[in-house]
Amino acid sequence: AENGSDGGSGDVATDVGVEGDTITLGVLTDLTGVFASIGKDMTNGNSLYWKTAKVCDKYTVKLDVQDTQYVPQQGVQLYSSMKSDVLAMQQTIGSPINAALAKDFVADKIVNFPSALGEVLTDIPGTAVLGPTYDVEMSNGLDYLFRQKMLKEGDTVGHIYFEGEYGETGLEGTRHVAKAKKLQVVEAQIKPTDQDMSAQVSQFKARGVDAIALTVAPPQLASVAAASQAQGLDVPIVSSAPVFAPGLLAGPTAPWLKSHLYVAAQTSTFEAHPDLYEQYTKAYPKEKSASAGVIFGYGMGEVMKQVLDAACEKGDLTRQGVLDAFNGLKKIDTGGLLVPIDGFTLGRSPSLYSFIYRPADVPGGATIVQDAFQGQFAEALAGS
Amino acid sequence: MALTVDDLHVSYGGAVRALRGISLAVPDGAIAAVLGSNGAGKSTLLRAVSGALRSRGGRIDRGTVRLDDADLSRLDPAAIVRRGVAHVPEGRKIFGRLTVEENLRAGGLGNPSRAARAAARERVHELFPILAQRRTQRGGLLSGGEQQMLAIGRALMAGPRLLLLDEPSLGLAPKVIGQIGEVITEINRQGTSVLLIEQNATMALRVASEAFVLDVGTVSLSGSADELSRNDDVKRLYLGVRPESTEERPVLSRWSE
Amino acid sequence: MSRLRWILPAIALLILPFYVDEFWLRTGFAICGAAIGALGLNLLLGTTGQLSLAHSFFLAVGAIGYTYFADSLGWPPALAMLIAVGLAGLAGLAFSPLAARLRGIYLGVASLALVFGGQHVLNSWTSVTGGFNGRSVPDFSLFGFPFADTPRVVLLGVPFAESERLWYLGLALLLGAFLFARNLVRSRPGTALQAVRDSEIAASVMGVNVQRYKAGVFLVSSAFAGLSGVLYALSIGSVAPESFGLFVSIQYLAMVILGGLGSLGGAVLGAAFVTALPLVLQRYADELPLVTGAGGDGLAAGEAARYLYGLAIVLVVLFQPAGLAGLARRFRFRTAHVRRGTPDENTSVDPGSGDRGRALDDRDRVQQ
Amino acid sequence: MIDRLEVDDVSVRFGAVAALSEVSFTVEPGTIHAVIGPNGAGKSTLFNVLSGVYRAAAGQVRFGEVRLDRMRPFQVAGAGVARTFQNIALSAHQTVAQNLMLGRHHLTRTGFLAGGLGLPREGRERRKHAARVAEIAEFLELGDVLTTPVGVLPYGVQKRVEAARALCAEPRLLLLDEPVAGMNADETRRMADTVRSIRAALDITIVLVEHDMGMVMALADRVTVLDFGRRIADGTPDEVQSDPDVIRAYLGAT
Amino acid sequence: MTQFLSLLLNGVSLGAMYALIALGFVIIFKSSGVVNFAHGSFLLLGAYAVVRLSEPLGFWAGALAGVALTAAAAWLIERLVLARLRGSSDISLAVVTIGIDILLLTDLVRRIGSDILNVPHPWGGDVVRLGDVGISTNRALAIGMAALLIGGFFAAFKYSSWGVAMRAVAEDGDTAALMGIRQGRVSAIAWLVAGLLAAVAALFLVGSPTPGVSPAVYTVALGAIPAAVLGGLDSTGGALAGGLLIGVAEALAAGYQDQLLFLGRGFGAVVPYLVMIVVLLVRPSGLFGTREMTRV
Ligand SMILES: Nc1ncnc2c1ncn2[C@@H]1O[C@H](COP(=O)(O)OP(=O)(O)OP(=O)(O)O)[C@@H](O)[C@H]1O
Ligand SMILES: Nc1ncnc2c1ncn2[C@@H]1O[C@H](COP(=O)(O)OP(=O)(O)OP(=O)(O)O)[C@@H](O)[C@H]1O
Ligand SMILES: [Mg+2]
Ligand SMILES: [Mg+2]
Repeated sequence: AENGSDGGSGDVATDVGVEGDTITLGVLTDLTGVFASIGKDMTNGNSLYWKTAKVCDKYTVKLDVQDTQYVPQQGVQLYSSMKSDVLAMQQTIGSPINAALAKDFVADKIVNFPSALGEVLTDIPGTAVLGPTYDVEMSNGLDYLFRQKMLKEGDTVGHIYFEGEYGETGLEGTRHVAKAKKLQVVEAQIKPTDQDMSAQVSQFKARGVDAIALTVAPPQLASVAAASQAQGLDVPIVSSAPVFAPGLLAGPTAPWLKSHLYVAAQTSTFEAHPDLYEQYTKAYPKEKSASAGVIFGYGMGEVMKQVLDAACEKGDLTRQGVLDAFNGLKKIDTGGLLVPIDGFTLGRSPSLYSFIYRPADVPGGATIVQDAFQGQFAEALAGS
Repeated sequence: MALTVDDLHVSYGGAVRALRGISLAVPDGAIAAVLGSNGAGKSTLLRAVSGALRSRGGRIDRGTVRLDDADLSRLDPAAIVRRGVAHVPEGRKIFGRLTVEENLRAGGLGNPSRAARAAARERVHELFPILAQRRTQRGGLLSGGEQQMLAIGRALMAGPRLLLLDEPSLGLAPKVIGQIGEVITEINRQGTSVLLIEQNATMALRVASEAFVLDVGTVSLSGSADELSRNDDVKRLYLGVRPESTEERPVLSRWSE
Repeated sequence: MSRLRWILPAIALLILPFYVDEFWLRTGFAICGAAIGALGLNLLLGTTGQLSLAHSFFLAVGAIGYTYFADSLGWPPALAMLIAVGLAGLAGLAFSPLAARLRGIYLGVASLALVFGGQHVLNSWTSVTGGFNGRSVPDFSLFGFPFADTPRVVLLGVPFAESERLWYLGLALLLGAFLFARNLVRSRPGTALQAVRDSEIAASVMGVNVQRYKAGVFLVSSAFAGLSGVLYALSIGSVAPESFGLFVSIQYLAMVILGGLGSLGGAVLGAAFVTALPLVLQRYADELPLVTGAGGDGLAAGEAARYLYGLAIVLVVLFQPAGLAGLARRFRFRTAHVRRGTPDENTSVDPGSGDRGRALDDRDRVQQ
Repeated sequence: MIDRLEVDDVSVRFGAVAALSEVSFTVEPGTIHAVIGPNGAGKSTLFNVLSGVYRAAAGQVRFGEVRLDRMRPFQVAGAGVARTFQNIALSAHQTVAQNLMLGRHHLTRTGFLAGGLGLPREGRERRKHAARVAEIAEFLELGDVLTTPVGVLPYGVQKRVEAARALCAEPRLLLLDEPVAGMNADETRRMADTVRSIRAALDITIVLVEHDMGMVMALADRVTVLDFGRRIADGTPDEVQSDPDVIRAYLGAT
Repeated sequence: MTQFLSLLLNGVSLGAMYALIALGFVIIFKSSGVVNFAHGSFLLLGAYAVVRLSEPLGFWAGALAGVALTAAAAWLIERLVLARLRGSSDISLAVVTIGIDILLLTDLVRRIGSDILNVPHPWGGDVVRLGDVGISTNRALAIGMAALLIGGFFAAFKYSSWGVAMRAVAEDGDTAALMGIRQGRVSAIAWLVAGLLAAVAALFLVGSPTPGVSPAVYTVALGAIPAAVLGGLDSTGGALAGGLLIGVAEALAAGYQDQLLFLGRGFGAVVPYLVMIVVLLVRPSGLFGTREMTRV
């Protein structure tokens, strides 16, 4: 079904995924599986962005959204059925699915935005991690604690992390900082389905940790807070972005979180972008708590637009053209939605920056305490 | 209690016609024996009375089963038990994982009177002392005959007014068969009507007052037990009084590779 | 006439690549793979009465084994496939002593340990499995002919790319597996296995070495699972331990039950149903009533598939214990009678009839 | 040449229950030997020991040169011993023919590989044995029901299928546990004829557990009587029948 | 030492909830021979119902109504599905519960969506201190509740005929019916009770220190399966012992994770299954289960 004919008008070359004034982008997300909550928010963010934005002031973008349920087989199947219709992938959720599709993406010259900041993803040509990888992010979070004198050389840090790419990349960040600052690290690996962190917190308490680092998900954060409170472990908690969800502020651990949690993130907050918040709540009145996933999804749209605009300006909206434009992109600014992104080099973290925010009773549930900054360990961790 | 079965037709799975118009009556206080060859429909008859038919894929197509004035054909087994009918099913069907004691307790669950249950247990232990000895043994580990005793004992625990017995002598030693005969007579004396299926026709016809012979789903002979024991066919088929066997039988050759 | 019944569908399957697009071919290949696994589970569960939820583990051994041998060790893919299948079989064999000790539902639950323990081991053993992210699977090739998009081959105007090639591979392997399973069930070992299912003591008294036959059937069943795993790996192009969780075992169980316990044709039908349902629903969500495409407010396709398939399991067990195979048989039985012009006077010989099955269940218990 | 069966001082216990205590007797080649005794006397337990299902705590069982008490059940079958079960143990969903084919398990060789691949020799073997199965079925008047699932057959017929399956193993020693339970007098007589003609035609040894004394008296060459796991008598049918111990424990005053 | 005590206490409280769930499992198995794979969904249903009903009714009435609703749902499932499958094989029965589980779980996950729903426990995040060791009030209450319910059922089994009736029905419902035991009623009550136990467990399970209702609550039942099995599927005492054993083992494995690193990271998750396998190898019917014996 592939053909090289010119689908559009004017002197812009096109091949797959452009019909007249419409560009089709693929979204392989998780709407009903284990990562449904984040998948839904990001997809909403994507859709919200492309509702108004146009490429080259001309092309409207249509999203072909398919639900993989976070099952690789489904992802592969669904990609095979959409690949002859899409120009690029606006979103692909999950390291396993990205890994499974990497070969096809390369062969099909696809520009792809994964939903996560895993380190391995930076090794796939055309695939763009939009922010610092999780290790860099965690090191920035710890750096912040040092700056605020909540942590000092020789201290002990307890790190709870998910098995898998996300958690383990985050742990690498902590280990790196530990080496540089002679920290002791108490590591605890868990599964996403583990909900009760009492045992891990007991262990931390016994080892006298001075701070807790988390690369897990919101339920585990809530449990860590509850258990810390129960066992009287009064130390700061630093986490990467996916750990926090504004819904937590409705729960019994809200006070503890507000006084103990620091989130290092690649996205800004709704508080800093009130118009986006308004736009979102108007478009999706039924979604109760808007997470940072929405901002990230919106930011992904913005970066994609910059890629497509660049390609369009060169008069080449073919897949190859888009890929070239993508590779040429440097110093990406998303108007403060996302941290500054340097560009995409294979094997290197695309950004060294993080925001630090804390839970608060504001729209979106978070307030920025430190604007995007580059921590002292970031460069060393970023890779080649 | 009088049991009346009238023009009863029963089929299994809508296909196998097991009973084809059976009529018989067990008067109040009587012991009725039913004889018949394998597959004649004897067990089916008892199932139709106790309501156990449905769970085995059988159905009453036509006819009625009445206990005094009540129509049983529409009741479920538990309801029928509560009307005083106890059924010792074919093949013992004791609860193999329950102990002997628990099997007996299960039998008494439909019996509301505590005193009656205690008395019944007393009698069962008296009748079958082995059951008292094996009280805590798992039912499934009993010998075949012991299991049969347990099955009968379990039914007695319910203190029934109509007792349906499906081949109670199956696998029992001759001496015990004699005792079973006595037990049946005695139970009957205390006011329980009995419908008895037996292959051991000698015993059955001794204790019964009336008797029926089933043949492929119909009643082929009926009358008082004495009458039937004098009938030639009955003698030949069920009492083992045999003429010399004359029929040609196939012969088996020896197997060689 | 009965031969005709086979030839027409066979031809249809063979010329499929000339008429349908890649999505369907890939789905077809996935079905072939799943069906092989379902056949294996059916031998274990349907024929021998051993409830195992460890099927996904054996799948993992096949899939990851193939990837490791063909990729890390660089063996020829066909050899890697063979050895991976053998390895899965051996894994099953190693599990069988435990299986011989446990009965019924205890075995089922104990086999869960293999799933969770296996996942733990595979996740930790990153040098072989690639850990949580898994690793990508090398393309298959047979005698130097690659099952990939390159080199390009065009046949009768249709590009003969990876999906087309894999389709034939899947079809051939499924046919082989099916015939093997069918022969096995019909021959002496099959009789022995069925006897083991019905009464181990009776079987052993009749001369069956129960331990050995259990070990044998575990070996065969897991080897089937292993092959299924290899095909799974090929169809996705990447394997990760995460893909072989408990839910996969449950899906295989569902295939076997939906298809009809003990029926090999049924296992294939069940596999087709369970594998294709979510994919097709997702793909055609927009055209289906009630189901909305991704992101809509209604029932998401993934959810619809799960509802349907939960419902199908319940309904089949309730109303059609003989499964899809029973339905097919009933249909064939009826049409056969119509064609021959005989009224079906003895429906009683229809072995697929649910009532008869139920009546037998009772009898079974009488004899225990 | 058929072998002598020697049961020597065999004991079996289940917890507190002594199911068999020091039981000894000998079965002469080619005879029909009955084992009788009250319920729970240990008759089926004895069969279970003979067929390897239970392990004797003490004592020996010799069948010719081989020690049956040291074998597992499937090895006992290989040694030429077949039995029936008191409580029918057939595969209810399988046809009669399939059940009988199981009897031939130890006479056939096809393994997983040969069976799965459908090698020609598998087919040859199957056809040859199917013919013999049909012959045996005919002999036990099961010819009409060969393709019927066993589960729907009446009890008495199932008992015959049990016997046929044991015969299909071409045993040199046949153990029958209550073969006529649940049969009426006429059916019992026919079964007795059958047993007699098996012995005549095949020249094998038969051990029989039965409560139907008519059948025992008419068939058995010799009778062993058990009570509470002990041998209380052993002799010809007439001797045993008039033994006061046997009358007291088993026959009752008739 | 403090750490050990703290882990132990934590393990016991977790084990108490496992025991409640396992007990439901066992009761269903005893009464209908069904291994109920839908038990995880009952748990989730209980949690969800309590949260939703607490919104309009307040906590106490909401909790009561939620537990009642779950029990009723379990009862209904027995009536609608399992009652029609009397006499089917164990495997069909287990599989049908898998089907039910998929249905219930899909529906609940859809309803719960991406939010974490909080149960408005009056005791919220309160903490009970025993010397150096702290435990959330919620967990302390759970231990008490489990002791109460399990003790109650123990007595019920021992002193009433209910236990006998249940086991008779499970083994052979048709014959039990001939004893006047209404098999429908016995197993329906068993399901009702199991639903109730699951909901009570869920009520505490979603409180501090666990974060509220999310689909992951479901997986706790996966830990209760080995608990029920290693105790012995048909033993109420076994459910208690199995639950506690698994709870404590899990807490210790998680708490001493860094000393157990040679077993691989995240080893805690497989501990319940490992314990189960070891027990089953020694005792194939669990610690207190009736040994499966056959004779011919
Ligand atoms: N569950 C069933 N399903 C189908 N057919 C059945 C079923 N039960 C019995 N039958 C058939 O019904 C007929 C009558 O069977 P029934 O068991 O009543 O005979 P019976 O007189 O009790 O025989 P027996 O002396 O062997 O116990 C037989 O032909 C039998 O095959
Ligand atoms: N596996 C076992 N576990 C415990 N006790 C057993 C077991 N097998 C048999 N018994 C006991 O051993 C004794 C002998 O049983 P057996 O079955 O040999 O008796 P039998 O002589 O065949 O009796 P019947 O004529 O009633 O069949 C019985 O009391 C029985 O309860
Ligand atoms: Mg009968
Ligand atoms: Mg016996």
